[in-house]
Amino acid sequence: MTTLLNQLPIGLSIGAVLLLIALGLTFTFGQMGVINMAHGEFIMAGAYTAYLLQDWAGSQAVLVALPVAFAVAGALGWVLERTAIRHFYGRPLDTLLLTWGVSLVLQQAARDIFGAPNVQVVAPSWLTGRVEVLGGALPYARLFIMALALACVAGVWLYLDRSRQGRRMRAVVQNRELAAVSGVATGRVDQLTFFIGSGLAGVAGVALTLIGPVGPSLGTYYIVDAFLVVVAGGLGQLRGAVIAAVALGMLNSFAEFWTDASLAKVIVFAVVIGFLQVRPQGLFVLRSRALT
Amino acid sequence: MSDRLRGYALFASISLLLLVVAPLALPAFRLDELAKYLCFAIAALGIGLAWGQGGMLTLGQGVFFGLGGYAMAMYLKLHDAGGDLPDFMVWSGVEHLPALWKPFGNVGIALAAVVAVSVAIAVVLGVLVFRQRVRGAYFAILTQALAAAFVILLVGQQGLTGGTNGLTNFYDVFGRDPEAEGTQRTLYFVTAIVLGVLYLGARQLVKSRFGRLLVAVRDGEDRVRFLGYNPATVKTVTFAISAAMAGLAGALFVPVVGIISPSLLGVVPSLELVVAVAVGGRYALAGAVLGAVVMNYAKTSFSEQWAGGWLYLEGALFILVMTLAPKGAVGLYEQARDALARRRGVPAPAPTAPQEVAA
Amino acid sequence: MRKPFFRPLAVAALLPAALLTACGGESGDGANGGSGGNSGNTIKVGVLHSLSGTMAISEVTVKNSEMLAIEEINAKGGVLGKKLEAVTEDGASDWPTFAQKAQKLIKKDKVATVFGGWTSASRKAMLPVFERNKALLWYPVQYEGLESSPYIFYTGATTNQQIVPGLDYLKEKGKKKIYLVGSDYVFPRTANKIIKAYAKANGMEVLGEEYTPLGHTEYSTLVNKIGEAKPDAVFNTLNGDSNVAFFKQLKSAGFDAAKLPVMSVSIAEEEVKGIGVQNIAGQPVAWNYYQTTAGEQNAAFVKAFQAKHKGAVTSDPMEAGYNAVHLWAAAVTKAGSTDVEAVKKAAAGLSLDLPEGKVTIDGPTQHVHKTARIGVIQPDGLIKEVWSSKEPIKPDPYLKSYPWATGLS
Amino acid sequence: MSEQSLLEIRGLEVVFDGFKALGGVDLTVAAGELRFLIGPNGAGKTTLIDVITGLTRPAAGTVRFAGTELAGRPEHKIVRLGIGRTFQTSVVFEELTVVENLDLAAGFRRPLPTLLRQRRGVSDEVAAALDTIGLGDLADRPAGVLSHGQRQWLEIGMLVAQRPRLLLLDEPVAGMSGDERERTGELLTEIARDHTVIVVEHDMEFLRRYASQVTVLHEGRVLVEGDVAAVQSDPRVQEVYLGRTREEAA
Repeated sequence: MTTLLNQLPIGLSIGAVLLLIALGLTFTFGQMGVINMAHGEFIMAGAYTAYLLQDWAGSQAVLVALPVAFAVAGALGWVLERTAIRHFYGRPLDTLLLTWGVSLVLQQAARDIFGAPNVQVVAPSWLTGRVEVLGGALPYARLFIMALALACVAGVWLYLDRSRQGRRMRAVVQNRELAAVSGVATGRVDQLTFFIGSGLAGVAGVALTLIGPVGPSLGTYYIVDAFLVVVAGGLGQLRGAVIAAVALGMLNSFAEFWTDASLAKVIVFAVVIGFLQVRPQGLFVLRSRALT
Repeated sequence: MSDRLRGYALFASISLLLLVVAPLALPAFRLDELAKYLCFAIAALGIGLAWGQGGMLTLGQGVFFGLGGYAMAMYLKLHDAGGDLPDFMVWSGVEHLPALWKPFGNVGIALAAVVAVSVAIAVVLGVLVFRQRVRGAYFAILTQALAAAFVILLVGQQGLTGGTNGLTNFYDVFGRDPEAEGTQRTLYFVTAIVLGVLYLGARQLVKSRFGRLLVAVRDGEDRVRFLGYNPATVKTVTFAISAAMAGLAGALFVPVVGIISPSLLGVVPSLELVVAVAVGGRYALAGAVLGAVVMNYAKTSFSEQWAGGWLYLEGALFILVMTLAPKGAVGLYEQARDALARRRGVPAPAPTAPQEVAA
Repeated sequence: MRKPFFRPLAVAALLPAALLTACGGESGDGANGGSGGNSGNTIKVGVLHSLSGTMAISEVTVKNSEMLAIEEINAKGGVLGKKLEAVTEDGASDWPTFAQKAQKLIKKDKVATVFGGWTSASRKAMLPVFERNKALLWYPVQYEGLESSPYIFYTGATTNQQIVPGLDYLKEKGKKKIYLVGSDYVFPRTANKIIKAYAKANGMEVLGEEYTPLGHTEYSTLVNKIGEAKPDAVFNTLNGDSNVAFFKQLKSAGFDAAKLPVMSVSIAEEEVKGIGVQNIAGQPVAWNYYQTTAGEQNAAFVKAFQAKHKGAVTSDPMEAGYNAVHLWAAAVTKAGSTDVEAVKKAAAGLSLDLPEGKVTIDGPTQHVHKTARIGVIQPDGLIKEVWSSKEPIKPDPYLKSYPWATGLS
Repeated sequence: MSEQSLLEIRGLEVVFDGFKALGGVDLTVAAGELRFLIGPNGAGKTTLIDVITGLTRPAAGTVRFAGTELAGRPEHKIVRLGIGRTFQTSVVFEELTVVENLDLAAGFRRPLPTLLRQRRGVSDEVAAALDTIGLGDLADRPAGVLSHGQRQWLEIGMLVAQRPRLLLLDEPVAGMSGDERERTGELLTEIARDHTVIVVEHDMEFLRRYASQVTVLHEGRVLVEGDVAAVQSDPRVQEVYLGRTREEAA
């Protein structure tokens, strides 16, 4: 029974990982309708940033890397937006395929730059302990990821809700033409949106170095899960993403506890399909009268 | 009408090329490779129908390819085993033939299952998602997740499916040795003919009223409802047809290549099929066929020269096609043709610019 | 107005057909010449590994060591007075591709033999190709046994040379309760069947058996399950990147080598770097060779390899690939021909001094006699031998000489 | 209930996120009638049409068409019962030719095998519709090349080709030039001869010329109902419109 209880914090921590990897995606998807398949490779870029910073920052690289990775991945995203994606607005399926091409190139580039084998990122010593929760061990690394996920959500929320830039961003989401007419530079808003969404992927990448492999294939391990969260959460809704991530994390944790890891993945997929039967547009939907 | 005559003449000459010239000119082993590409072309044809014509971006076509392939492979395995357990079950510790396998001992049932199972799954999925008006990006992501889940399921049920190894080592393909050159030649002909027949069928479908309706659904699904049609039905039927094509492709692939395994069915192979269709030209069925053959040929020959480079090339090619020529090679060809016609002073036919339905 | 459907199709079919025709002309092979790669002044040999895709990480290193062996042989004048010419092909981490490339090597390039493969799946895919064409494959990686193809030589360990010694070691250390963790594919499942039979016969208890999909990275639930079961040791057959996630998460949950030994059979020197030495130091692994293995042959091998690949480590599969090339060359020399049947005959009982020590080919099974070695991962990332079987163990892929294993195959 | 009433709406309520778009609408349309639906922005005109055609679910009330309850039926089944509509922004299939658009609209009554065959020639109802809307010259051109007015006519033609018993037109002359309005008005009169039609319209000039029976909606309720003259002289209507646009209330 104690073990079963211990699945609760584990479910939360899986949810935090899911949230972290899906947050940037839900941001760009929701704000711009862009499905970025290269999101996984931006995560990878964040992880490699932490790896490179070790030479300079030593064992505190993870902490130092958070803002740097945000900037690095954000810059990558910005370049992608400027060079390609901006020609694709209103064609979400085409961006999906385009960014998949980008992800292939980035993966191979990582292989050529850093080599095919995984590299290691040493966690700072203050992240190596654990606390006892409900009779089980919850590593500090996991707590750190949860805190980071919370901080990112809070940051995004504050930004969208409280800053002027954020309000502009929401205006563009709700009515691009009207916003443009009202003097919002939509092009600049798009750049900024993509920068932030990709930057969040970089932050996720740094966090993932604490629990997973750091290698050229890193992105591919997370991308499908991230998409499931976005789909279940609803089109780019922050609330939806948070709830969906935690719910899927819990589901994953308990399903795996009672069955096994393979079956748990299949169960999660089945539940998402079933859920879309009830709520075809995910948890939260923006209402619209437009006839597509 | 001359266009039409010329069309038939071209189809006939291509048939000649594939059925007479290629078998004479190519060594057996290259012919076998071409047969493999043609299998992918059959699956790509289905994608061309579902995506190009119907607007359903299916990123899980590998699932149906796999269902067809496994149905065929299960029959071949049981046939080889001749009443005993297939070899992989022995080393997976399975003692009795699982109930799921039993019907596949019968060649008729197995061949029917190649199409029927794919169609059944596509119909169930189609009814579930299309009725709920799940579409666009949501549909794409769902089918992708389906491919991921399917592979995990296949790999996890090793005693039933052979796990990551898949099913391989067939000794007898309908009374012939699969490695013999004669068999490979026959298989090539069968594949080429199936592709030709399916192409003609798909083309007929596209030209029919149903095909027009499909394009209408792609460009304005909600509007179609107000014409008295249920778009969910139209989409489900089309999705099922494309699934059946993928199933057939998988079933042919098994004797041609001699193996079916989960590595052929996952997220990446499914996406690669879509890439091929996009590069060839998604709005024309011939573009799908062209793309599948050329991309797979390029992949093979490239990996013989510069292994890591293929990913760069595939990625870069794809980025270029999506940005500069979203209609693919066929689109470029049409552009060139129209430009040429303009220079000659002949008025070009009205431009047809399909627009994607926003999700 | 009718849209000309057929014209694009013409392009569709003409282009590849033309390309293929061009290729056909270049190879110029009609009937099977049967020269066995032995033509002109060189002997062609195939090297078929994944150079791209997920398996490239591991397989490229094996390819490199095989190329080193080929160079060494050429430097000494080649075989039968002819230089070896390697034809390298990419299996692309995709099993059907392995089958097709094998076919290409045999039929188009007419190689004398092929060195290649890593995963069991790639071997299973290639097996029918080699058997039907009566060609030779040298497979250099430890595997799950239960196979003995007349056209494959297995230079890696079979189960009784790696898994069983690993269990012997755990038993010797008094680890009675074990937990099994593996990736969800053939090798771990077969290995665990053997482990369970062994445990039953040796008074050990298997507390749990868990599989995770290949590429799985979320191990907190599994670690929780292990924590609950409280085993004395874990037997780990995870593959590839999953090992990194598993050891990181195991360590951060407080399980280190002192608290919970994890015996791994798929982690060699190459993998330790990616996992992070601090996460895995002190853990035992079971192999037949380490970079630190004593002996002149090995010192020379490591030196030669590192001269070509700076900072690289050598590992068991690499050494087995290196061995494969030398064993084949010795068999050809002995047979005086590259003819497959002659080479097979000459190879039976052939013995050679190689980096891991004396290696003898067992004629009936076409596996090799190998010394089992248990090593412990050191803080510098290398592996130190702490236990060995002293003598080379006779390969027994079907475990026929182990009473407890009856009924396994 | 009168014998010839085709559409009967009783106590219809629609709520969007707490906002009451329709608050208890009653409406009866007799067979053969040409009814105009007017009202200021946000009065609920389009919402009412959306409910009839199944696009929006009502919170309460009934919508009966020839004795059949419509609420809860999917859109395409309502169309099959004989109700057709157009949209404010015309949606025709740009990839398809004019004839193909019309043929598609006429098609849902055809048996399945016909659907799988290629179209040969032009069927009677399509020819008739093409004739009605006067786009015969453009029959084989893709609909994408049509002008705004032509698209609206094509939509009306598609509606006619459906052979519905009730037509719902949502602002058919919005954005049209004077000539185009004229042409649309004639089209409307012609169609109204043998169909029951409900028109949502803003344009008062158009209303005066072509309307007979008018229903005025205001803030989700029926304000006034009657013939054109009576409605125009009603002080409540003048108040509603005066508060907004001078010229429209003139």
